[in-house]
Amino acid sequence: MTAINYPESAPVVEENYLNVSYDVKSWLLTLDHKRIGVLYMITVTLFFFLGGFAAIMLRLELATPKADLMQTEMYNRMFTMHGVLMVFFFLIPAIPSVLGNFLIPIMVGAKDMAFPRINLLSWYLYMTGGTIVLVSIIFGGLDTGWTFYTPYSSQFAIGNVILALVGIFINGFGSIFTGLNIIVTVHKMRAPGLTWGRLPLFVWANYATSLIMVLGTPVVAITLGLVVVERLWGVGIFDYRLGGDPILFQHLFWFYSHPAVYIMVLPAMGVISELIACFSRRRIFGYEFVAISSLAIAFVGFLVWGHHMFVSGQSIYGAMIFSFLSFFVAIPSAVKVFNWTATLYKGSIVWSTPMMYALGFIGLFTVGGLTGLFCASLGTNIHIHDTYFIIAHFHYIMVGGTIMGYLGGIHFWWPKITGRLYNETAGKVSAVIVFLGFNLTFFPQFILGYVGMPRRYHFYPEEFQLLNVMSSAGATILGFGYLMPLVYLIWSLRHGKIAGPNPWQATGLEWETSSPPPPENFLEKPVVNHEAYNYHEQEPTPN
Amino acid sequence: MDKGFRFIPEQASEAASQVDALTLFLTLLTAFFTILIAALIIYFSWKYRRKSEVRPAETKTNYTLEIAWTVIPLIISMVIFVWGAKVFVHMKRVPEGAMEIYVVGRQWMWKVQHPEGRREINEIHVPRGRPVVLTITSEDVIHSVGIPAFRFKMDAVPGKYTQQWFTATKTGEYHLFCDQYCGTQHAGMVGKVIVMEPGEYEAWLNGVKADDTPLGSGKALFDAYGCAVCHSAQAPSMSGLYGRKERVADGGTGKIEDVQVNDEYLRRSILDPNDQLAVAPDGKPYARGIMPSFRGRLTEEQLISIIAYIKSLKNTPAQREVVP
Amino acid sequence: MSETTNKPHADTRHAATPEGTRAGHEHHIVPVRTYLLVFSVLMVLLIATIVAAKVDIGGAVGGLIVAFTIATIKAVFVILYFMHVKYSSRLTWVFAGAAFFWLGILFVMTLADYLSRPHVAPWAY
Amino acid sequence: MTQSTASIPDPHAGPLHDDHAHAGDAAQGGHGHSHPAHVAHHFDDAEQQKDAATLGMWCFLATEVLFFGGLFLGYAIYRQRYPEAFLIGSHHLKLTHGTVNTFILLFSSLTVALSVHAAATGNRKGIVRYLIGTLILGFAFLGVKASEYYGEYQEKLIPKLLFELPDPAHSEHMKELLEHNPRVKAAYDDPVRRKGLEQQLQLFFVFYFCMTGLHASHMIIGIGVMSWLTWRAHKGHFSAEYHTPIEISGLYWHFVDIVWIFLFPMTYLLRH
Repeated sequence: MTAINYPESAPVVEENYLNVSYDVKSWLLTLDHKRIGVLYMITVTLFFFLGGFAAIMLRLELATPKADLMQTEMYNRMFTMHGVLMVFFFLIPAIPSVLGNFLIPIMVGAKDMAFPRINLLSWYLYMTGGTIVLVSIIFGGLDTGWTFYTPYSSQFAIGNVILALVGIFINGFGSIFTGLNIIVTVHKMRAPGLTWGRLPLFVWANYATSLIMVLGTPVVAITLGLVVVERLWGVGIFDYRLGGDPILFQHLFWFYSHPAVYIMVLPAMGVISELIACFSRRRIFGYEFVAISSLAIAFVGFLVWGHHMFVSGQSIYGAMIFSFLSFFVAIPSAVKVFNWTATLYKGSIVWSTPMMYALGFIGLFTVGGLTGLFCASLGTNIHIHDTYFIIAHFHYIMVGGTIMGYLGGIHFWWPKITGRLYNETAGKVSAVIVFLGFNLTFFPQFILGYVGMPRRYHFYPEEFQLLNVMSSAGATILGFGYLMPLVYLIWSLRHGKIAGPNPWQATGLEWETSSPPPPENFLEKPVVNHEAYNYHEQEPTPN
Repeated sequence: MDKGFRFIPEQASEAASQVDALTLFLTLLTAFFTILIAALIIYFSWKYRRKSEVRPAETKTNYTLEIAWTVIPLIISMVIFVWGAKVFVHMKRVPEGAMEIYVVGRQWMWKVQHPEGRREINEIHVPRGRPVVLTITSEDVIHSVGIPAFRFKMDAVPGKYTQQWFTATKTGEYHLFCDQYCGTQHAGMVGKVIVMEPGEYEAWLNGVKADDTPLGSGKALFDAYGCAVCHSAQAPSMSGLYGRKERVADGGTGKIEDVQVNDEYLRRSILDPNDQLAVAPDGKPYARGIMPSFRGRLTEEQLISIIAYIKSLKNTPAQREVVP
Repeated sequence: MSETTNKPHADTRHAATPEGTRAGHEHHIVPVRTYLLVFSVLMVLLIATIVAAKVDIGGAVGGLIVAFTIATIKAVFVILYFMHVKYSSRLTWVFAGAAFFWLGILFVMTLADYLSRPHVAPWAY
Repeated sequence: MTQSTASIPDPHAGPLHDDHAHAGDAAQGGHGHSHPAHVAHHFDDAEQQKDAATLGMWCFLATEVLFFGGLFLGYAIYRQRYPEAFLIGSHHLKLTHGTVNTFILLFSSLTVALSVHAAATGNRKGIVRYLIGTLILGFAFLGVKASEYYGEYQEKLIPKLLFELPDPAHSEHMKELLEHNPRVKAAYDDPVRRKGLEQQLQLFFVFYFCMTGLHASHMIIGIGVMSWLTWRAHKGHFSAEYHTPIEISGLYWHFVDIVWIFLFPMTYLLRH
């Protein structure tokens, strides 16, 4: 192998994607994937804090067993708002649309996504959907829960159900187009020499995610469309009184919404693979296995949705099949965790802010994944179904997994996106606060669920109070932990140190261009002639 | 009900210990792997912390390891699958001669009917030591019968019957929850499962123990039937109602008139709630069919007690109002 | 936009490509004769399916199998020839196949529940 | 920088090297090629642009398959559950209209295929001629569909809004079905089950209108796209080298045809 010299500083580039133009129009009509990624970053942050506000209100209310902070209708609207905003408008677009959009074309050495106009359209669909949902919330909201179970959502619920469903429907197409764009970009836009075996694992993970987006989202779109039709037209597609079947909705809904969990967590896994490799200064252990396990999760994830329906009156045989297949998601997930851990072995490890998020992710994802076994196993599923155990489990995956991954990724690529370094101490402190706050919030919920507290309860028996108080206390800490990065990252935009092209001495094409990158990403078309993560070829770097 | 803090709910059914055994196994497994991974992460990141003179080792694919940590989790998860499926099948296969109790969910109460015809609301009395199968359905949206102490849960799906069985092993009172979100008062759709000795259960089936005073038993009935769940948010409040003039709409013609709230009115409203519908503050009558008829479910004595209790309710400002 | 290249010179360049090879990125032009042939096959199949629907072939199940077999053949002809999949890269085959494979997952797994459920529908009658 | 190093033999250039036409020309790199006007700036060449567009369209069609798939699944489950009512439903659809429409759509697929052929051979007049043919056929399809909907409105088969269970005294189809199918007759003769039939038949028509309506909306979008292409072809925007829009819009049109190829037997032809 040829020795590779990583320059201390890349040639100074005067023009970058941020300073080519400043007017509003050049942002709102931009076709540059980097700018679209930044637009997404701003808007998902907005939705995250709106959803987070709802979460804090819920936790405050649940600090006491009685209904005292708000009325029950309000509480129900609040948890629906929390679920809808977080799932559809933060977790699903967070990593693919922000980091994926910004990084994938650069990582594959392309000038842009394959379809820049469709990319912009995705953001507008997302914003249209989001605005419609916000309007539906401002004008009274809805209380169906983000799962929209029929016949409650189609016949009984009052509130702006139709409006919210239309918003989610439109947003769904934004998600589909993002997925389509990523797939085509990865297939067709790779730089010379960049074979599949050399792709960064972040690209692999987002590719797998995009397959789910393209193949799953249309099913939930048509399903929610049918709920709209039923509400508008008064026909009985899911209404038993008119011959419909409410369980059919659950099948169609979970066909997408279970794989949607992998839409959320797979890209985070991709981020973690990048961070672990960079801050251990080693090629990721078992690269092929980590790459293929992403595709395996995406595929097997489509075969397991029935475990959301073990107590719904599904047939026993159906339940058996779905339970059996559910365990097969555990295998590729376990493979990833073991490979990440093995990467640390004999590495050269730095506890930087992104690395702290990454290591936190591994721990929390391990707990989240293993508690998934309780949900996949028929015997235990019955007892914990629809209790706080489930809440705790999926928050370990979605918050402990996706949000840790997202924050880790934002901290890792922030210098690339903005050209500035943030305050490392502040970053580390907030990572620790997030980790501790998270565990205090959600660990008690495992016990709470096992002793029987059902989800979506506004008031509850007194004996559950202690655990709820712990959880609420944790939530305030967690909320604080999430606000900190908002502050110091924004502060860094003006006051942070200039990052230079490669502040982490990382490998990957995105680090071979300037920070922020030029409008077309590279001044010269890159050619790749080595595998990803060739850290062992670097000269040892001082701490 | 034990109000203390606990890690697992009481084991009050025959299935509970089976579920808990599997849970214990899974918990130990989770703890083992979590601690293993955490320990490795901490150890590695201390042992291999960055030192400027050390070059990290080149990564080589180790197929033995990869295969090992693919196959071992596979074996473990198949063990869990078989174990879980066994427990599940046991919970689903209703034994011969199980006593059948019907449970009907509706927004927001449980209506229960015993084989001998006795009905109750938000309470399920069951004998200890005898298999009981609950046949469950719903009148409106999907609910879910959840009894944590029995590790029991089954959805109440409108338009179809679902079944699951249990054998209670310990006398006492246990929580009955609605576990599937069903609308505004979902959290209020709770009740009790009361496990009695078989002899007591027989006696209970045959009669009701009256409380000492009409007022006391009236309050007890008002609570037990969950009246307050609706009559605080979705339906007119009972506070200060007695003796007032109330605006009502005729259930058939919709004609609106004012009536004096007296014993007779209250009695009619409990027995045939849909004949006259109270008018909400926004000028529209409350919806038909929300409140079930209590005809045949309350004895005359019980009716008198409830009316006595409603009479006693003075106007208190603590009542919540309906959200427009 | 270029407005000069409207002469059918491309025809001669590609006409020699043997039919049925997966030409990859080499562009392939299907002769008009093939299209007409495929269209006549589709017409025959259309008549066949109408005729089959008029007569009772093995009741509901038989009728279903016949109707869907014919429909599938029609769809395959459209996909292979009109949509040029026959002459396309392996990647196109994979994506065209994946769509139907995933549709299969949706159907098979859902029906696995429905068809193994003893269905008493009290609301039905 | 790695870009500057010479190309070394690629150990992974084996089977993984499937679809990427450019990985081989590593030595070339840079911006050495000419950029024709129709190639967007972020593509290397026309070939890559065309490949990307085609793959993008196939991805979109995969999405569409599952979009319709959800509806088809619902229809299949209710058809299996309520065979009598759905049989009545199928018999009340207008087979002649359906057959004519199938013919129209298959024919339009041929004209689209021929327009792509004309484009590939640089025959501008041919493109315009065949696309106009396609448009005429598309409108014909929608016309037939509309007249069918109108017929269903007249027969009071619009669920919820205007619906009556067909009466054998007025409906030939119903009379015939009751004579020949004892299961339908048994269901119809029982007053309680007849009430059920009425609801289930509405369910049939809900799905019928949703599926054909969604299909028709795809037709309308297709007609819009084809009109735009006709105009562009007329302006001479396409050539033998560049006609990707016609090709990928053709893929879409064929897909809409395929949906109908399945919709037709599902709804009209299951008559036993």
